[in-house]
Amino acid sequence: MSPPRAPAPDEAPSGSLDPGGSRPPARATRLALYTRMLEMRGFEKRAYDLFLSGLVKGTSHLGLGQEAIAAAFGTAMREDDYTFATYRGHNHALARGVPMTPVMGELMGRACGLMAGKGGSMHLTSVEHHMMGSYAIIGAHLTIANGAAWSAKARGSGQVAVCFFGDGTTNIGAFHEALNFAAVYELPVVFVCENNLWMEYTPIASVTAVARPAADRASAYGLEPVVLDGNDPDVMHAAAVAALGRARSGAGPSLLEALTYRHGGHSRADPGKYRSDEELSYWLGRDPVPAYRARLVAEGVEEAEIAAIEQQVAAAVDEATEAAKASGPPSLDLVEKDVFADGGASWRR
Amino acid sequence: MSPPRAPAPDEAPSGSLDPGGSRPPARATRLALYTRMLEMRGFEKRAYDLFLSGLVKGTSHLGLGQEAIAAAFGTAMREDDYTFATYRGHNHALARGVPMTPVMGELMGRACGLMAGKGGSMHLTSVEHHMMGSYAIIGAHLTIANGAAWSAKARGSGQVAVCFFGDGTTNIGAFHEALNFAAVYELPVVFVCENNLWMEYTPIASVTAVARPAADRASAYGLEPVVLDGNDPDVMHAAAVAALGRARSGAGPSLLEALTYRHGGHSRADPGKYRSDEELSYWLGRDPVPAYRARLVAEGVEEAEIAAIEQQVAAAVDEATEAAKASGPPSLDLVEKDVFADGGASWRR
Amino acid sequence: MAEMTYRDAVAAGIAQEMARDDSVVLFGEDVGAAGGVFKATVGLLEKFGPTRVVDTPISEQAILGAAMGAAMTGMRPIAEVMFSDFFAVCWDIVANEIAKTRYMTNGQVSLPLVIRSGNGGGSRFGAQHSQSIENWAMAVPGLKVVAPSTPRDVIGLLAAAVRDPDPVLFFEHKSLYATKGEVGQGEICDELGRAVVVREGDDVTIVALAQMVPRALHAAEELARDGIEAAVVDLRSLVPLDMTTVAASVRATGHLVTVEENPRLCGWGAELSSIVAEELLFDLDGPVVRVTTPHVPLPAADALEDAALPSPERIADGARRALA
Amino acid sequence: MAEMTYRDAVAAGIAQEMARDDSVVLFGEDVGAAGGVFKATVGLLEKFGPTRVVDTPISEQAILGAAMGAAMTGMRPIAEVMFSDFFAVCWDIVANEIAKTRYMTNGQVSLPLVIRSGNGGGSRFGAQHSQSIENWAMAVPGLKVVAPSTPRDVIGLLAAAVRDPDPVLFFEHKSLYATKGEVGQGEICDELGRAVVVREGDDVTIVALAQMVPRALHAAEELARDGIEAAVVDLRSLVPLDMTTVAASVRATGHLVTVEENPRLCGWGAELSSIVAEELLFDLDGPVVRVTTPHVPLPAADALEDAALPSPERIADGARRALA
Ligand SMILES: Cc1ncc(C[n+]2csc(CCOP(=O)(O)OP(=O)(O)O)c2C)c(N)n1
Ligand SMILES: Cc1ncc(C[n+]2csc(CCOP(=O)(O)OP(=O)(O)O)c2C)c(N)n1
Ligand SMILES: [Mg+2]
Ligand SMILES: [Mg+2]
Repeated sequence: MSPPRAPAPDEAPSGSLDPGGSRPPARATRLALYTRMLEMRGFEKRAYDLFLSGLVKGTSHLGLGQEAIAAAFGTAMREDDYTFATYRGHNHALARGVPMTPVMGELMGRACGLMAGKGGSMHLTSVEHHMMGSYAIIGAHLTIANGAAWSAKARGSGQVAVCFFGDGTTNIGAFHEALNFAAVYELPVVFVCENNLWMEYTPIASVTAVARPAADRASAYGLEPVVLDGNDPDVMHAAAVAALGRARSGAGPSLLEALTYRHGGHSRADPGKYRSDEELSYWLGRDPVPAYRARLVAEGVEEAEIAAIEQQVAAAVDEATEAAKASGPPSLDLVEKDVFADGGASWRR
Repeated sequence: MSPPRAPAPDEAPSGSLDPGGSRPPARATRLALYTRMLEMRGFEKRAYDLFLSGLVKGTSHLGLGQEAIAAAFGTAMREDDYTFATYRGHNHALARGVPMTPVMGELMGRACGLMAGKGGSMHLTSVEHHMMGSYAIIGAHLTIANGAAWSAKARGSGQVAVCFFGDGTTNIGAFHEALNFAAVYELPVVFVCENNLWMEYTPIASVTAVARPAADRASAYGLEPVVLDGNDPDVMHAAAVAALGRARSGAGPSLLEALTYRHGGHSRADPGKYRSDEELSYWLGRDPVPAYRARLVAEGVEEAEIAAIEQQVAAAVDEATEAAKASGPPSLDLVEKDVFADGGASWRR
Repeated sequence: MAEMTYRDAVAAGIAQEMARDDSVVLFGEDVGAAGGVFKATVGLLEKFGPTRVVDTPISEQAILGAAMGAAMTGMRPIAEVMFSDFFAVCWDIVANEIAKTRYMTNGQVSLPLVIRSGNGGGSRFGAQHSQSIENWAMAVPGLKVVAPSTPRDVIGLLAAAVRDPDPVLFFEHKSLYATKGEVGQGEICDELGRAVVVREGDDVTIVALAQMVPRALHAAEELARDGIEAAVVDLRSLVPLDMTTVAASVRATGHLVTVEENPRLCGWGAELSSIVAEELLFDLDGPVVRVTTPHVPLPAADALEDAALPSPERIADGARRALA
Repeated sequence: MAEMTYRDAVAAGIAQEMARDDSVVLFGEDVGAAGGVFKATVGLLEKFGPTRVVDTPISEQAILGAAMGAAMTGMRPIAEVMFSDFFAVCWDIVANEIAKTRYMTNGQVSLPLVIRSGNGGGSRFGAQHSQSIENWAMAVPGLKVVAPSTPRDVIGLLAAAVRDPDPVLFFEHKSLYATKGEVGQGEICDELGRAVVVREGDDVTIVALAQMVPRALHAAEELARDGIEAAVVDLRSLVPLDMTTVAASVRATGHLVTVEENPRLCGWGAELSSIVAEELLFDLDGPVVRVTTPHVPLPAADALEDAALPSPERIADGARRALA
């Protein structure tokens, strides 16, 4: 019955820990990180516009502001590593190389959609890209990621499963079961908590017994507590490399808590007015995209090179938008397709 | 995929912590503790015999060897404090003063049963004694105990809810949700993990990421880790007094891990052969009932006084057995009674 | 009489009961400061304060367990499960604990509690945020199951649910939140288990629930244009089930159509149909037709979702088949 | 041919499939070293080793989530949920994830997995360890639902379930574990969705499942003494549902009785009855009678439990009512 308490912005960086050391990633990696972030940013801004203009139906949960985390993992993962994400998973799908058009098409419920409109914005899956799904009910996908890791271990494939989730997810039962399970069987899985300080409209601090919802639980599973600056692509990349390496070497799971912030509301047209101006402006000042651009420039990348990337990404977003708009509605016979492996929905003979 | 590892017996006392200080309880309390333990022991041995002779049907889960914990709480709790227990809950019911006859009758499925046979051995409930139920599916009752504590707090009644559960229960989702919830709302609830080293037939150590399944999770909820010698009634009584006082004073929940051992199998006629002779004999040597008797004698209680208690308890067990045997089967119309508050089972008009 | 949305009726109904009875408390995710994700609990925190209107962590088992423990010790909690799909994460508390406890304790324990939840499709939210799970609840002995179709019924049935000594699952239909209807002045409280004949008709009986009620009424209008007069029954609650009203109508018309939003298998329409096939077989003049969502998860895209849910056209077709 | 218990048939069926296909793994609570709490997996750990037969923590969500994740990445897991009542603690994984994933991903993801569970009453275990929840499963699109009644069928249907590309819930009846039956030599593998007419009869069709099959056969003997010849159909699977076999029998007899162990509302018998009332109404010569456990949680005491579950006598009475 304690009142909700929004964490003061300056709590965010404290306690941070950089397990990857401070050596910056190579230049190509950095450009890849920046490109990925730009793609996400451009894509999601467009998705928001399309939502406002009624072309994206239903709901959509944007990761604007949180791009560094998905970009870092997308860049650090092996091509056949598995991704498991949440309803806030556009970034994570794009980070694995899922093309923009089918993702945009899925948001718009078009025939060209990644799942032909059957899944929707909250359920992006592209097995081809080892994007094993985004999941809309809190908690389940942590246990499912374990299964992929189990299978990778049993098959000796060297694959790692990476599972992204929010701060609010740390209070649901499945979180606990999944973390213990992963630790007991030493599964090659990396759990990444994107702590954006808020659940839907309630601050995580008001409903959590500890200050760091993920890291302060790590020791309950024999794991190291790790808190990271989730808005720093270099920090996140180093952490990703370290955790993936640990998993691949057989040393078992990791639990990373990446501090970040969503610029917009929880979903759809939520203006996010429950956050203080002070908090919002603090975090807008830590926007990973312009900050990383500035870092690249400061460290010698040519403006022209950056501008070229920016143009290319903007063109890709436009192209995906037009392609998705041009696509028709899915064929109605899909309603009764693919419930079962025989391609249909028949439950009787 | 690590192999099961039974904890070495001498791991048990290590790390113990006595939050209640070392002052022994008063003489009357000690006699009460001994009496309670004897009642439980006598009752459950009889229940086992009745099971073997076919009079107890279905299943039953004995707490032989674990009596000190329930006895300590039963003695330390206020009359209106709430108890929540598991299927292994005969001891906890008796500890609250639920008479033996209805409990025995319930095990035997007789009309005189505590719930007239509708619940069975795993669901002992006596609201009159604030025994709010024993629960047979792992995890749920921790969340339910929170609700009673919530209500006590809202009503300002000063009551505390005490919730007993096993080591295996610490790996289920509801455990995590309940502990966080209790801590966030500072509920007057005491969670007591009876760590008897085994789940059904699998050692807890083989499927748990930490050595102390409850205590090593405490910090995940901002709570103090507490490990206790669950076979020492004095230690347990002091811990109970401390935790109940803490809850009653508004300081919130506690999580206690009491190390103990079940002498018999998990349930029914399970001979418990999966345990090593060495482990079993170590723990039989730490049987709380004869040990506490010896302590009482050593500290000056007369043999005669003890013998009188023993006779009295033995007589009570005999009496309950005969009374339950004499009771007939429940009336068959109970099958369609009390699904709803109108006393019936009707779902239509 | 005043016009009110279904959404506002939820808050009004809760407020009515919280004002009447101090033991009524509300808790759930985002129900307080935010006024609920569907804005159905706006103003309650301000009115009743943070000890009676409580924002919780994302811990549905803990929420419903707390509701149960509070109900068994003297309170009358209203707990929210945000989307009814999430009942799956706390089904143990609902189906194994809350539903069975009065029975298992031989009547010792009462659980006067309400679990409210946003139910049903039509919002393009996809398969995990659109389900109609009233049949899950109906299948479990010990639960009462209510699903209003109008703002007035939201208040009347919610009040009845709160005052009921048994656990009630209260399904608010997400696609009805924005709909409006007349609501009378003063306290409103209904009785659970009374169906309402919302349209009279002699030719065929159409039984519906929640969002399917307005669709059934549309279908009835379409049928009327062909000279078929359909009676439309709004069940309002599945447990208790008002078979008296349904049976009277079926006896009069000789034809029954049930309209379910849930996927086909083991829905409440099957239950109704089986009762009729057992008790009223010789009153029937034609097959009992069930109109349901096909037995599929709900797709997200608007075109697909619209094709999956029973439409007025499909309901009318069902009635024609029943009469054929 | 050899005699084998239903219990041993489970282990034999799993062993047959694990020997055939390396991607088949088994995990669950106490399934390994202890051979299962019902002793239905004895010997498998010894035969296939601890990487393929794995004892887990008490974490049903983690167990089934792991099964799902493993199935989507190339394995064929068999997971155990010890008592079917415990499906309630992991229902989200089953109903929201496993069941819906192929559909939501537009067919991208296959989930070839089996979840075995001890189901049903008769053991005096009380309301939380005795449920028959096959209707919970049947109500969720995307799941196949199997429940064998004989040792031979345990092997044949388990093999079919393991080889099936879709998720299968495999309900073993606790009260049948100790029963014996003839089992042929060599590999056994059935097809899912084939009901079997286990007794021929022209007067009335009795459809049953699992433990209710032997009880229905007893009832049929009792009826035969009165000159009533009942056909008894063992459904064997609810999804796929073999309506072809049921309908053929109903057309021949004109009378249908369904025998369900689950509590009454929304059971599979209602589904069957509603199909008949919609498609075969004019083949019926009498009411469709459903014999079920009343809509109550199961009581623990032997006398009460026996009174609650459908007995041969109640089944025979049901048949008489259908014929009256
Ligand atoms: C079991 C369950 N409960 C509630 C919800 C509704 N819900 C969707 S997102 C959300 C907040 C999640 O917060 P967090 O985990 O921090 O992720 P974020 O949205 O901030 O990325 C909630 C409560 C849900 N999807 N599943
Ligand atoms: C959700 C759930 N899973 C599995 C079981 C079966 N089961 C009953 S008791 C038990 C072992 C519990 O171990 P622990 O918590 O240590 O308690 P103990 O029996 O040792 O007192 C198991 C697995 C159950 N009752 N509920
Ligand atoms: Mg968040
Ligand atoms: Mg134990």
